[in-house]
Amino acid sequence: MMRFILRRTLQMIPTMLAVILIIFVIFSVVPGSFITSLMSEGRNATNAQVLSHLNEQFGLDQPLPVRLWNYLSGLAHFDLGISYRTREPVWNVIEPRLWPSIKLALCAMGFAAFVGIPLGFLAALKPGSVFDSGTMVVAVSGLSLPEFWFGLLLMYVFALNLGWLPSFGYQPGSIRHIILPAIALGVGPMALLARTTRAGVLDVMNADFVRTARAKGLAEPRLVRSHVARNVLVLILTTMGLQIGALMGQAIVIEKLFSWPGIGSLLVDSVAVRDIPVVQGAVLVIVLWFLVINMLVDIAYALIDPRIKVS
Amino acid sequence: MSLRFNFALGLALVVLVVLGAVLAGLIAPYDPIMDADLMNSEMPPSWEHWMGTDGQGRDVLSRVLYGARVSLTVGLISQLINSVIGTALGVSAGYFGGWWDDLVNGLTNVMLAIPSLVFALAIMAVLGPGLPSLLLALGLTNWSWTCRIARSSTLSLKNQGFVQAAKTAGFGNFNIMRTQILPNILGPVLVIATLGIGGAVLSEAALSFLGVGIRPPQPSWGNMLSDARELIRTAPWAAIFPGLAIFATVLGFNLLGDGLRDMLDPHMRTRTA
Amino acid sequence: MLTRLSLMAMLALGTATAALAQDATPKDGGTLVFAAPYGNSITSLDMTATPHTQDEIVGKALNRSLYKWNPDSGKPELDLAESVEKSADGKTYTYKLRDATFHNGDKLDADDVIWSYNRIADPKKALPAAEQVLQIAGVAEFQAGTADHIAGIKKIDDKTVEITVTNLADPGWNLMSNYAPIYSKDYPEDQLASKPNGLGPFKLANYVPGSKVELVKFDGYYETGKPHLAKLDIMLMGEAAARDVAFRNGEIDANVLGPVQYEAYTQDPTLKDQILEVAEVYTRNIGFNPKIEAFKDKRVRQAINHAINKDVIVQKLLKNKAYPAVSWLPVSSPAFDKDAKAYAYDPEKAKALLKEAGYESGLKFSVTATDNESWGLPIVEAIIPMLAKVGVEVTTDPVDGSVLSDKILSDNFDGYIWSNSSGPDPLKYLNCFHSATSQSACNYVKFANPEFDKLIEAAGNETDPTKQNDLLKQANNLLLEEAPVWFFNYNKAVMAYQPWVHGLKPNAMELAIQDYEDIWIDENAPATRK
Amino acid sequence: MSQFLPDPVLSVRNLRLGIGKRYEILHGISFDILPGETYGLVGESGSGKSVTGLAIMGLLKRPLSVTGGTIHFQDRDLLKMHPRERRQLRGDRIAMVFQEPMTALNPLVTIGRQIAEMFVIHRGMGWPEARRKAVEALESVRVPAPEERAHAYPHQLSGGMRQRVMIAIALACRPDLLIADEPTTALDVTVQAGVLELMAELCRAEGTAVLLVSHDLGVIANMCQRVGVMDQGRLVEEQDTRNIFTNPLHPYTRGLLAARPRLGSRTPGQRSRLIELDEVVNAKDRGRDMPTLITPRGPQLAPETRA
Repeated sequence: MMRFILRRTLQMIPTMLAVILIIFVIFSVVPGSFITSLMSEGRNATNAQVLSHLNEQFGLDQPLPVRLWNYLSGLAHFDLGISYRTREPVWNVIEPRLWPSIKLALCAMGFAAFVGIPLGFLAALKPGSVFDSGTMVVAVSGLSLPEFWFGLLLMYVFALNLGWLPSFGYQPGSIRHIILPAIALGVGPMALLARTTRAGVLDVMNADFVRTARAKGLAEPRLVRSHVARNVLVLILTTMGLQIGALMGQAIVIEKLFSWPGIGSLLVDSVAVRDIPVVQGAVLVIVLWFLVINMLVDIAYALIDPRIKVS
Repeated sequence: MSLRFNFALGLALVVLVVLGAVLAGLIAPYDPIMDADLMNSEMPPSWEHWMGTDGQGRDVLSRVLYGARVSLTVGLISQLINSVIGTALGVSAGYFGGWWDDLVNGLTNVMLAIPSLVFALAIMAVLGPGLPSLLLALGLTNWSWTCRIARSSTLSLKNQGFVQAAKTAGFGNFNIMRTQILPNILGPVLVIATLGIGGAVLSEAALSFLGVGIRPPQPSWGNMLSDARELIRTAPWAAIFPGLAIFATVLGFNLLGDGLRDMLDPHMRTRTA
Repeated sequence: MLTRLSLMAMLALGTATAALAQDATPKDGGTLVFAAPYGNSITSLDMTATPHTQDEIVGKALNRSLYKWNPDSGKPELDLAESVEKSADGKTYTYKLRDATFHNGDKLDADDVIWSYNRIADPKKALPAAEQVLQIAGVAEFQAGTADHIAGIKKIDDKTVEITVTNLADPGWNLMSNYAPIYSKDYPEDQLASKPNGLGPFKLANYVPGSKVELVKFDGYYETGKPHLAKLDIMLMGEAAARDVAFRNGEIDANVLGPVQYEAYTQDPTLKDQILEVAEVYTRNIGFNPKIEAFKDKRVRQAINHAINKDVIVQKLLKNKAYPAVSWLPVSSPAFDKDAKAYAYDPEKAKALLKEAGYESGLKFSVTATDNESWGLPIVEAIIPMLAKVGVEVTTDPVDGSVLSDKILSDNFDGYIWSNSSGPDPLKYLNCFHSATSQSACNYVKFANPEFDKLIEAAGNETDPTKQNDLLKQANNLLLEEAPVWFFNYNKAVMAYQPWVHGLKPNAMELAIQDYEDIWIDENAPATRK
Repeated sequence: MSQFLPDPVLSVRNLRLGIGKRYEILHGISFDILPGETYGLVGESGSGKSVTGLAIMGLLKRPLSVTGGTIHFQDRDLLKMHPRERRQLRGDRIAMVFQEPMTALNPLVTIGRQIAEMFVIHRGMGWPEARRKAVEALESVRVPAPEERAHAYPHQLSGGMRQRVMIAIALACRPDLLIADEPTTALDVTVQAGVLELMAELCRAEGTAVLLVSHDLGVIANMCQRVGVMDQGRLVEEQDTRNIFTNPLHPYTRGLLAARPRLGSRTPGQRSRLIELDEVVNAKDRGRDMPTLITPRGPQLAPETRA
């Protein structure tokens, strides 16, 4: 197991390097710079001397390959560089955003699993029925809503009209604050999970070993519990893993709408002011999260499915 | 027989949207850009304006119809690009194997790891808003699933009799890929592309919300919705109708894709759901 | 993103509404939840490292500067100094510092002032705030590297500091800036961005980057009896629609309004009495680049001004949260000519002018614009059909804020729509159109008119205020005639507040920046604020 | 002759299966299985032999269902039983071995537990005890090192071993009837004989009747006392095993026999019964063209055997 984790961790390195390179290249040709963003408000002219000093200080006057090399050699020492914007180490900028982001991703996934999986199960019990068809339309509808639209709708209904929940903001330790953004973010994965669960249950219910279990005389609840559920779990684990892994990056719109201090909104803000080191750092964190979650999913696979060996 | 209704519903929605887009020039009562009457902005639905007017005094119905063109273009073209890239890379990787396969595999993993919205946002930042950049941003960032499926299908097809036979018969590699392998993977690719169209339409809306979508004043559902988000209380129709259009279109393509998948290969369900 | 709002309030246009009653006695205690509307984050808690209004909203609570802006009088006044003496030549100022305490307990002395200004000007630190101290003698040398400190600041004794400036202008205009606060010289510099140590009425309790800044009353604040509030929460909320919900839901106490909400709130009987309005010193305009052949012709520029119905745009798109512009200087400017007539909406005349200039059969240009609702894409969208009617085809070039300034400063545009400072000092802002002013400074349209140059130069040398004002009026009217830009509007800043909030002021410089120490909440506030 | 014969364990009468009322798959078949007897059901794939087995088990999948006839097990009509009662019979009194040993076992559960489950649900044992019994059961199907193998997962076993596990599961509760649906078809030829012998031996020892469904006449010849030949949803011929090789009556049976190499005459049947289906003799062609010729015979058998 340790060897597996080590090997997978090493495998992440080329992926991360490729991500770094891609982001680096994209943002080396992007129009506008951190320097011009200082004047974007059309309000405070910034002294030309200051601008040239800034350029020097951030090494922006150096040629591209040198900048890439400097970045990579810093990274080798776990140094993500200095944020142009806040002038702090990039990690100090990213770190406070990490937990809110993870919390939102997990809660959204929790909602998705809590609603999506039972929905898929129920639909699969009577395949082809009106209930099945209806459940699937509802589930697919969840995939068909523009996020910010749905988020705004939730705000209006649950915060303003009903007054049940706060409409925005982040409160460490508060469950009430996370409900609306988590639902808005989780509705897509919810639909995917419902779909996968339904398909998985149908597939498993048709499997030969379930017929065997029936032939053994197992009552339906026991059958589902000890022979169907685990096998379905294997099937939906992939979907769940991919979704949790991707949620951190998908949360951009929701985070902006609900003023949620996650990595996604940091990323958008940093792109807007061309704070490239933070953009790099944030993308790396998002990618790393994806890769780590996928590794965890693979480990979970190995724990559930004896056919898969981690080494 | 299962879910036949859902497929029919999906097909109907898609046909409706396609008709709207194709016939926009004929049936739209107003010009979506030039017929702007600021004095009559934010008017509720009436006989003159079935879906009311927006903040600029333009006819919402006409803009929704013309917006269908943009949204469908975005959806179809970007998925076409994705499918071509994904299929070409996937098939060649599966067929040739070796270092090329490793490279494509690595690239696919990278593309999967970077969330497509983040990637699209970066590309839009470079190219600036507008239809061509949007097509590229969404077309270059979503091919990894197609590539994976194409690759694994090619791997399993490669060693089957008919491909081996074609090889012994002296067919060129390209010919074999084109005539023996490609037809066999078009089904799954089509399903992924269909489901992807809905995703692209939603991405357009999300990018518009983030301020990097279609270049105004060209109507797209995304920027209509984004522009109208503050009018929700005062002129809800300006936001509801483009929202419904997005919803119906994405729902339509998703149901259509689900149905296609069930028809083509029921076992794909668990692989691509 | 909302509009930057700022202004001088010398004229009565932007006055507090009646709800800001003066009679009630302030009550102490309670929490104010304030929304910072210009984004979902702030740049830094060190105000010298940022040029953004969003940060200033926090900085105003944390720090104090040598001067402060008085929103009532519309003038800078002393803040950290009790008194000042001006030398005979009008260039040397001697400040007697007041007794003030930093959040960490340090006492303010002359060395703190000297250290702070030297730090701001230090070229190695490259702080955007350097702009604010340029007037001080010796800063230029320090910046150029020929001196190792600012020669123009001297310590007389612990409580007395002497500052020499390079011109006759009142240094208060610059040194009141919230970006140029006084810090303690003994406080570790690397802590400033995360654990600020200021002289302001509130100290930092908790900062959640990307979400909020929680501040608590600083007991050692120099003004006795202030601040009234026990706690001040500043929420970072860039999305106007979300802010609207939060305000209506009572989750935030004050909300800067966009045009749509302005209209909605003024029509809502429960909200309309809690609105604060102020006129602004910003001119929104579309600048024409003379690089485009057609824009070299005055008639084309005038034609465009005639072809657009700006009144209806202001009324319908901006919901009257702005005043249609006449010329460059805003109505609140002393050099504004009340008899000047704005370009009338007259498509026929526009057509005739275009025909005269030889552009009757088509002229095409693009407008570089951000997505700002009051001076961005929606405005360009509205003028497209109007200009199409006179045969001018306009396309949009949507950009980020950082790209907008980049494109303008590098002369890479046909036209741009922007919002630019046009006050309070008319000479300073008209000077932007002097041919000697570079494009990267503020002559974005490379305006060059000998007659205008003469007027501005004459005004600069005129010591009689009335005569100077007269020259400036003439210059402003000449700009109107020459139409180097499409004059669009002067904005109005609007803030809504909950009925239990008192002490907000119609700050014309920037409505979102309030003197928090004066704000208090009454007993009707909900339990969450007590 | 009736007093020579014990009551049948299983008695199928005029069984009809279909999708709804319109598509019929079994057109009414009848046969009996006596206690301890091994009865073979032979036919091509699609002839309806497997669904017959599933119908007896009550494991038909929608949209397939029984549309007519009766299935009596030890004098009780299975089709009229309460589902719960029928479920309790399943695995306990009637067991089944399936064709696909690769997929018929749950890949995520140890084989020990899959066997032990039988004792837990039908004998009410606790897991520890059931597990011990499972090891015994593994031993009885001659799985080497049963203690260790009980902890193995299906994928760790060979096909033959897996089928032995299936047999252990099926015979765990010493059922009265075992339905074996092509139990060795998917196995390597070299292990087929071993698995079949094991099954025969265990059933003989316990007196378990077997319904052996197969397309392989060789297997049938080796195992069964009596054979029913199925074609297109009909039982076209029923014979003593010995006779069917020497004197096939139905042309389809002859076709089946001709289609495979003749094996030796090792036919271990003790009792012999000939039911002559005269219509079949006259038949010139296979089933579909003359359904009436065959079907009426089935039900007529009932009084004969019962009497």
